[in-house]
Amino acid sequence: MIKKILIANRGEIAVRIIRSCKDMGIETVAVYSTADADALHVQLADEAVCIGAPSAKDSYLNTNNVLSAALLTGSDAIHPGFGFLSENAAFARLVEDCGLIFIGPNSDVIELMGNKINARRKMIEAGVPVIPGSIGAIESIDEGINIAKSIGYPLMIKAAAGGGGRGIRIVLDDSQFRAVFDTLRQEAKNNFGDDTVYIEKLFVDPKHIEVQILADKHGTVLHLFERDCSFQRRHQKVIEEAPCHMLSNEQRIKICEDAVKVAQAVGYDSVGTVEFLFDQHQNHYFMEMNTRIQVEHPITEMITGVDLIRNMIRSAENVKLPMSQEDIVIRGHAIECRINAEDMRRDFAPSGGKIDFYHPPGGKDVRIDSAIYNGYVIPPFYDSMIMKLITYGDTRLAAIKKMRSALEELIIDGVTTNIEFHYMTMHHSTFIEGKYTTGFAQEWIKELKERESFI
Amino acid sequence: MIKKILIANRGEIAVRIIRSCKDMGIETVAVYSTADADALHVQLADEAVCIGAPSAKDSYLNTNNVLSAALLTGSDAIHPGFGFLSENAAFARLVEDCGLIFIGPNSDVIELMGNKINARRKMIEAGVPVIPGSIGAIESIDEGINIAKSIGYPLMIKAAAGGGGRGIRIVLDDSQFRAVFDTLRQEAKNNFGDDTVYIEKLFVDPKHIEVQILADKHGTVLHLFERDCSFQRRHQKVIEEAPCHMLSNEQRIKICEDAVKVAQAVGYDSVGTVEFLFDQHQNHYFMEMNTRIQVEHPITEMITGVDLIRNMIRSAENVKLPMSQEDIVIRGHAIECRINAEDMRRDFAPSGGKIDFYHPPGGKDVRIDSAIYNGYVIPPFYDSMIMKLITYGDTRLAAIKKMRSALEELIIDGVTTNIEFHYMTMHHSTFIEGKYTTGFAQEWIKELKERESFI
Amino acid sequence: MKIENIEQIIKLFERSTVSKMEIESGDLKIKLEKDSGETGNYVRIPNVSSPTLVVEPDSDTLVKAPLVGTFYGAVNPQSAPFVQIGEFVSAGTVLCLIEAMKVMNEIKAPVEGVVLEILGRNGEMVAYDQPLIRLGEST
Amino acid sequence: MKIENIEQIIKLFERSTVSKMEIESGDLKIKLEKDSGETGNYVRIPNVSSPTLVVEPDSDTLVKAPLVGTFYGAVNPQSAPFVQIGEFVSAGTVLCLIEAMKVMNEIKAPVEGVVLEILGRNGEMVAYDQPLIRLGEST
Repeated sequence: MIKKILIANRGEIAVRIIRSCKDMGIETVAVYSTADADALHVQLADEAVCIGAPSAKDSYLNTNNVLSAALLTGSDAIHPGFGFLSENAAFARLVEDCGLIFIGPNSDVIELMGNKINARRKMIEAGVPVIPGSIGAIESIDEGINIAKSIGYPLMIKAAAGGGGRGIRIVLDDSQFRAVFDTLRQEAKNNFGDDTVYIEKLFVDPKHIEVQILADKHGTVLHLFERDCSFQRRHQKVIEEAPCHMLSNEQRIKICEDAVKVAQAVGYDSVGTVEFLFDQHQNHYFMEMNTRIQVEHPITEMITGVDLIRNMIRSAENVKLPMSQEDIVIRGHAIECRINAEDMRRDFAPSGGKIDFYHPPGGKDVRIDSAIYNGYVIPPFYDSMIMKLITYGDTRLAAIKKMRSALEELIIDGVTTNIEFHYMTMHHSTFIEGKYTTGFAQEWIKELKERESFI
Repeated sequence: MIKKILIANRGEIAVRIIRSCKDMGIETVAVYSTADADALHVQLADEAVCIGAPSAKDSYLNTNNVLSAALLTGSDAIHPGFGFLSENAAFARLVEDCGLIFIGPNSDVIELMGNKINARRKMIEAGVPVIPGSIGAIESIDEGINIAKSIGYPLMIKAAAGGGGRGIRIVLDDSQFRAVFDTLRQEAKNNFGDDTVYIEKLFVDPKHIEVQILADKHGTVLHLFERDCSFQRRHQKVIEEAPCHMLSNEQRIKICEDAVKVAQAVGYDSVGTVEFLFDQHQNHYFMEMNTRIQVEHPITEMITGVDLIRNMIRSAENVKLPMSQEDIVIRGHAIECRINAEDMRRDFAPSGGKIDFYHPPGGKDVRIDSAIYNGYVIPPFYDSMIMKLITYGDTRLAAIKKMRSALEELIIDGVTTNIEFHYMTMHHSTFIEGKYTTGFAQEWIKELKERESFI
Repeated sequence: MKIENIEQIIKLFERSTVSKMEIESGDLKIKLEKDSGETGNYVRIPNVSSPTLVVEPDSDTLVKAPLVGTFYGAVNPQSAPFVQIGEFVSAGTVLCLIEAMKVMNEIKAPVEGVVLEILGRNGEMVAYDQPLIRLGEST
Repeated sequence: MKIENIEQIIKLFERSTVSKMEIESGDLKIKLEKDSGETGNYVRIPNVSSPTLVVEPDSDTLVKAPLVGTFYGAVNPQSAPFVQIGEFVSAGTVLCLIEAMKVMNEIKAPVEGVVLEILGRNGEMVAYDQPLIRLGEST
């Protein structure tokens, strides 16, 4: 059994993990950069070790310092959170080589799913629908144009080692294809050290739907239903909700069963997420699998009641999942707004500073996952997300109304945030309808700019 | 339909009511004394009216000013919260005479249940077990001593118009009975304007169990299961939990059905609570009914998912309850700690002051109902309760563990609070066992004093 | 002496109005000092005395509403107002009415003086303690 | 009194509104003082330049840990320590070892100087930026 966990992360996810550890009677070790000496996760953990200079590569990505801290504090396991080292197969192996438990899936799955072409091929084998495109890598322009003919434009050329919106080119015709192909390969080589590229059809205005997977090391793979993450600005999720309002129950079952099929096909054994595109003809296509806990996991916890971090830890301990698929039921609806320290009037540029006054909302059906406090200084080195505001309701509309009043109550003074943007979004008819697709947020921002709501 | 509600209260319950009103699209009017100009409920309501000087009798109990404020702001209804005017039948009638809706039960029920002798008599008629004692008022010492013979000592002489631990004398034998009888009657006359007294048997170390009732004006009476409120200091509840850990399912059904019988017998038509004693022989006896929303209602909301304030408002609007008894199911366990601004080292004396630093806990399964904020000055005129910290868990132990870590995270600097007392209690074996009775808190405080944990 | 104890001592010192403190106990010695100049009023004591009459620094008298109701400057819309700006009134003169629960309450001048300002608005609600009329010195 | 305790006391002092503090306990004496006219620096810009070498106001040099690991003042328990208090060392002299991931990392003197203090403890963990050795001017 795990007695002590080192949390190789910072901010609200580190705090989130510490909370479940406390519930489970597991000791915690926080790590921090010199810029994070006053951070909340450092205060809440049982121990804390400084692991480097502010820049993430010197601290939170410094594998040696993280591992030394784990070994020297007598930790049994490392939880990577999300970002940083969480999807680094080499790190996961190193953790295991040190005799520690990596709280996440086995390193082979991380590696397999990290290469988008291999993941696609595996899914085709497993009989899960993938986005139409090339089966494997495209070696030449001619080969690519041939495939383009069969699937049709518009399409995307994507770097196999990319992800999160990076290493992608959209092309509308053959001439554009010819124009960008070599550049993208060179770019991929420079950025990811791998110039492999492949082709995927580009869908216009799809829904981004993802299914939460929970699996153990004894072959059990469960789904915890889906989240609708279509509200994105530049491929970054801003608002998420669970379940997806647009799915019929039949479609929900189909997508969730395909997600389980994906996880089973690769021997998945932890918490993870399978992302799908859902097009206007109600078809879904596998996009990728995130082999880690995700930012938006609380909305799934709200509608299912399942503690994902607890089960992730238990699963890493080799414990069998204590529930079966029938035990997992959707109750109500949950929404998450990512509160970012950013200035929507300056194209959402990150804005640091000191929080002079902080007043979080409270009461029924409100959950706050955050690592800020009164007087906290947001360091300029990391993510601008400073709070996840989560609301729940019996119905989707009730959750929206609760979010409105929670946003009204929330006060964060001293730094510029996107609270107002969320508040306006919660009153937008397209959002309220729930049919919005991945293009909506950008259009809505454009609309706000045009009517000069950004003063 | 109600469009605007005046909330004739302050503090966290006023904030709580405002929150449900916002969810329902109902406008809110806050009222406040001059000492509460900076209070949170004043900030959150749509409108706010100053109704008098700091002393409650000049403001929150000033019927004329409250009613004038309601009428002049165009409110349709008044929610009295708890305390202040909430169980004042004359006020409820006055509200109705002004053409406004009183959000609570009809004034006849308030009046009936306000007189403890009449309530007892009614319950005996309805076939609900009451605490052994006199059927009606005791007019003379001799009459009393006769009844004492039949039920046995120890017993209590109680003022019919008392309540909440006031107007009670415990007597152990005939001589004590003779000694206190006339004094108590005089005291009752002075304090409540009514010298009627009655007798009840005194139980040694019972559980205080209460059942949440939700009823409408169309004859539907539902119960939302029970709460265990046995953790009391000087008849004041300090910690509450739901459900009661000690009850078998059979006993739970019996108590809850008796509570429904009580509410049906008096034509109850709103939210209310039926209080029972549960003795060491597993028998339960009706004590009294509180004809209002209670402080500890959130723990019932946590285990049932039902919003009590929303349903209380809808019920006052003459709407039929949207659920039936089968829809109400217990899920998990919830605990509430009342965080009071009081100094346990000075015998829990109230302590005001300015909150220099406030940091509430967050995350999964934590609910905070409060009206404080950073820099808030606690006025010395009102209740010392400044926060209700509520935690939830799949099991009772999980809820206790969550409460511990929530108490660890909670910081209220600048004023003295009972946070530490709660924290110690959450580690006490008797509390953890869950078998504690109404005598436990006092003994535990004595124990703490003796081992000088209060320094 | 544990760190927590030192912390408690610092807190006690901070909360107090004391500006310098020295403690010796056994082999421990602590000396604390606050910046002078900084006052930071600790507990704001709400005013519990009668709030209907407030004497302003410049010796003006502000008559405030003693109850919640509707303000009237005249008996009815057709009548002349009770008082006008610039008018001298003696103590006890009716200045305005506040209607509450269908009862008209006369608000009288607590002192003599010249009417400087009429702050209540005809037919509108006044809250408790809301300024109604300002009286100045009768020079 | 351990370093951590002093660190805690400094933090307590920093967070408090106290402007001067002296603590004596046993043979330890701490005196802390804040700049008056202290404005409350708004954004603390963390030092991103090389943190292993910090020049103290009194021109002492504090050698800090450049990585997380186990501190060793000697090659093995039987050997003589690399340096001793009072010893003069030239720039580049090995001062101590930090073992991390089974690799021994030599920590060298960045400047010449006299060893004033050895702050790392044999066989114990040092975190990044933790003070190891203080070098003084070679007068």
